[in-house]
Amino acid sequence: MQKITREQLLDRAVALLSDGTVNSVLGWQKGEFDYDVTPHIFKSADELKEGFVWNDFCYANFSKYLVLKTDRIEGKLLVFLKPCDTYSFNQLLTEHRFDREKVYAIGVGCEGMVDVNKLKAAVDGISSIEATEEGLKVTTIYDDEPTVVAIENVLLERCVNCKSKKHVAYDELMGEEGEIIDSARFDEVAALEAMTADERFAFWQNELSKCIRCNACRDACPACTCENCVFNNPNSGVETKAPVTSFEEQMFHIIRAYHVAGRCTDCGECSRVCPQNIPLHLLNRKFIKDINECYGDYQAGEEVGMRAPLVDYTLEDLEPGEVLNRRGEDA
Amino acid sequence: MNMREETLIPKVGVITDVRIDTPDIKTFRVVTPDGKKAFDHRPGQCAMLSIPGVGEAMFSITSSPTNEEYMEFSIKKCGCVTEWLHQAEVGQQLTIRGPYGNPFPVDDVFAGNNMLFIAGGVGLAPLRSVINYCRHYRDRYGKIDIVYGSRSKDDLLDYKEIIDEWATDAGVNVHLTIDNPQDGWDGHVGFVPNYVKELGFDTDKIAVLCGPPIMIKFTLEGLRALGFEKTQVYTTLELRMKCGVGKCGRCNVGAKYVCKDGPVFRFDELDELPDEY
Amino acid sequence: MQVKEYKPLIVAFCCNWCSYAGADLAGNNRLNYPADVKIIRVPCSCRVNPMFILRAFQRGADGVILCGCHPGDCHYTSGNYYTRRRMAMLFSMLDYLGIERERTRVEWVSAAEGAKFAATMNEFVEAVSALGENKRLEDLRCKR
Amino acid sequence: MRKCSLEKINLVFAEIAKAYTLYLPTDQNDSSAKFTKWEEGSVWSNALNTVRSPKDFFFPQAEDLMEFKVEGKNIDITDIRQESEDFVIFGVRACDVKSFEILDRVFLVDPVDSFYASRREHGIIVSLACTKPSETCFCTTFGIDCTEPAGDVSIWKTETELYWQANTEKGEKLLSYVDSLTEDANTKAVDEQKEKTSVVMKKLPLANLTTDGFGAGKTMELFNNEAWDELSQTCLGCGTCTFVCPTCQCYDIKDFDTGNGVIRYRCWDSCMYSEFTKMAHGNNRLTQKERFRQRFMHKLVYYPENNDGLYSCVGCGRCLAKCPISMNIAKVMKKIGGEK
Repeated sequence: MQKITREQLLDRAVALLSDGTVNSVLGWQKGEFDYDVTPHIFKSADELKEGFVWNDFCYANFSKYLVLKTDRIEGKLLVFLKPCDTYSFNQLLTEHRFDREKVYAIGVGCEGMVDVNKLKAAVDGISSIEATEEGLKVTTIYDDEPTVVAIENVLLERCVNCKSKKHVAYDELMGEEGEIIDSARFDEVAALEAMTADERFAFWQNELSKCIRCNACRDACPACTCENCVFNNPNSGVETKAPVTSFEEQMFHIIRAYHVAGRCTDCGECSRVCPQNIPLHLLNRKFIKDINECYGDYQAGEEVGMRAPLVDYTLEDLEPGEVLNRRGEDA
Repeated sequence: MNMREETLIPKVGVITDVRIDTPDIKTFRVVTPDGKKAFDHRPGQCAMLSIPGVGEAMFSITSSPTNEEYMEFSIKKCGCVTEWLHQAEVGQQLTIRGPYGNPFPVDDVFAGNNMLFIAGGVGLAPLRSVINYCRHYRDRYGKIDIVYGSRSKDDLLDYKEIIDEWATDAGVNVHLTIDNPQDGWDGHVGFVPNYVKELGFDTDKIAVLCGPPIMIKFTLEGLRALGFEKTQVYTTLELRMKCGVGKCGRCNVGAKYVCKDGPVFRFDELDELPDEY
Repeated sequence: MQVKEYKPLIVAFCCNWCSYAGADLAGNNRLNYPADVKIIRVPCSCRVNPMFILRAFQRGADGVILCGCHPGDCHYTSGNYYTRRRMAMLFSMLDYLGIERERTRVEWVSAAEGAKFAATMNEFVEAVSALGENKRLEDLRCKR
Repeated sequence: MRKCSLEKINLVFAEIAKAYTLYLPTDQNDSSAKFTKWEEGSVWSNALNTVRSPKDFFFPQAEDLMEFKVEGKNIDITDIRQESEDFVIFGVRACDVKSFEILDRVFLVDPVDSFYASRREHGIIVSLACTKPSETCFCTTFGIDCTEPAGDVSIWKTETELYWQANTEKGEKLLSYVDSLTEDANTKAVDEQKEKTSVVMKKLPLANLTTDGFGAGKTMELFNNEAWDELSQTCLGCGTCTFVCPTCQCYDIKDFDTGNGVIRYRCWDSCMYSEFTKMAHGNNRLTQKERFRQRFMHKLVYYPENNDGLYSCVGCGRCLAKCPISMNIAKVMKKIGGEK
């Protein structure tokens, strides 16, 4: 359950709209059900009052929309940012991908967002969801007794392993500021690293073979902002639309993760949006973990203007062979 | 070997002649390896040409169906496939499939009428097929007017054929124009839409338009100003196509597929389609 | 196990200023290294984009080696420093996906090190031969 | 109607698998279901439906069409088509069965797509009636009765029994293989189940969703609707909705140069992609709004106009569940169709 209430955010948004500070509001819009929240640009107070929501399902990272939308919008855009979104926000600013002057950012405290897939696996046929102190009270279309689901059991993976409750960018903060968390987010990567090469190969073959190349991971990623992606560009020689062979599956996912290596803030959108539930964050986190271990701790988006590790170097960097074998011959 | 027919599987064709028309347009003559025409077609229909490994693209067939020996394609260099074709030499094989789309209604609606053909740039390519068809069956049609414009004299497609054959035919009037004055050009200078208005045609005819979208737009306005009804004006559209048979979904505009229901449309039919072409 | 003698196909990306000259020197000095090493000359080792490495494997390479100037000697001052980080990360990722780490390597070979070039190639070919054919990063369509 | 005890189900599968390649939904490690080939030990999933639709069986995501050998200026074309072998898809829901009819009207009209036709002729569909629809289901909107699925054989699953009914000759033949494992049955249990399910169907959140305001002849009116701007404004332009959709059928044809020949293959494409209509001289759908609009206009207006009013959506709810931003056809229909 979120500590900040919808009404608090709504009042603030309406106030900023009416005093002319902002022209429009990028917020979350109510859906057909209690969980299918859609990012939406609200233009008026009435529209906000009718459709704006803030609940445990406001998982979408808005930072990417700033790239797509701020060019076309007149005046300032109010955007709500959860702690993890602020890292993407800074990273995009570092890369000069949007005009800071056109954005009014409100940092919103976040208690973790719910993974709808996990919730649906726990309860079939959801008709309504109510956030209570005990957890989510879920009623069903089959008229069963309402089920109370503890939020910690259905949180998104990225929230289970939340790296920071601190906002690194905002014009205004609503709620209390949190702390950077010493999370266990690299444990899964370490577990994979500890496997044999054969086991790792089998694991990734199984996961990557599920890919349907819908490009959701790429299109939702706040770090993937190329105007023309190499996978869409017929002149690149690698334009592909379907994972025709296992090689193409591997190539797409290696290059996707590699292209954001050092820029990925670990916001977890790729894994959230994957319709096939491929744990794509494990690819991105591998790069982050390697970078931390080999070139010193680095959190993309922590500050504006940082130099990304892969466009930097020191004279004493490890040799590729040393990086590979730093845990022994075949860990 | 499978016994079912499959339209996506093409035939092999051979380029037997390459004519350089303008700095960026070449006309290719294509037959099957045994020297025959790959298939019969009607004026205005298209064919899919491809170079394996490069890609496949839809081109209008420039030659008239009355030519029983070969097919011709006038192709402007503007993308992957066309660039490759422009480097091709005589004897190069390619693949060909078709014919696709609906032809111009040359035997019913056009028959017995005066005809006005208006083309800009490479837009003459699809019209050449109809013009030569009408010239072949000269007695079936009334007076024929051809307005053709291009950027410069060098960019006029089929210039030799126009001057030597079309212009010398009885009852065929050719009006050429280029965008800007040029040494050695004593003809009309100006854009096609304005030239059409200047020429001021009677409305007792059917007009067929093809060219860049902006030219089509203003020429249509010009024709309307001269009193033409939309039902009297035909054009041929072009969109990205992959299958050519209305299945791949790419050229879908409104309930129509340009490859299957077009490419020839009458302007009043276009009014019923969303403006997405 | 192997009935037919297995000869691996190795792609070596060599920087124009050092390693390619090193390969030349190896040739001039009649130093032996297997003909299965196909050299692709690049202006600088940092010209090599991760896609090049993957594409080499797709097209049938069993091992890919990248040779550049020694750190500090780059013709363009710092290109090979970037290469070092990029390839370290890429190869680590390939390893993470279960692709044998012996199939990829970066070596610094100067124009004067003909002997090192030949020795490196011999050693690399041997290491890749021991692994056998590349099965984990292959594109079946490209196999005859 | 025939029936068999659910305890015998694995024997039934084994018997069918002797005669055909059998595919059925099985649970995956991420609690989703997927159609997999049956082998000894496979467990039939209880999930309502698979994430990927069964259109893959007839119209796979990627398939090779032909091969070329290019030598000098010469080209040699190889027809690599092979006739499909008989196969059974077991446990297809009523909505997905309907989707095959929608695909048929694209691929089986002249000129027939021989790749699709071959698979369609050799595929046997065993459909399964729904008992526990999800909140994202809206098949009734398109006139589909999930308790009365079509297909070559229809089956109903109760607590203890499986009821079978052959609808076609192909279905009769399939049933004959499991004759010894099944026995004659009356329709009482099935009728009761239908009744119970129908009650749930009426209570679904989208039960009132209607196609009013859509269909043939609405092109210009709906195309120019102002709401498209708002609906599409946060669309990311990914292809998730099109790729999980059982009725989306747009494809691309591409060449792959293997180094010793060229393979021409086709693969799914999505009208949501920016390069879908991109040509050398430009693009006729420049913004996401136009691409977004195309997808829904095609399903709700253009397709019905060409196909006797049949909509190109079956209400399976996959796009509702999978869209990264939760924008979907139900929201579009409510907004554009005017029903609040």
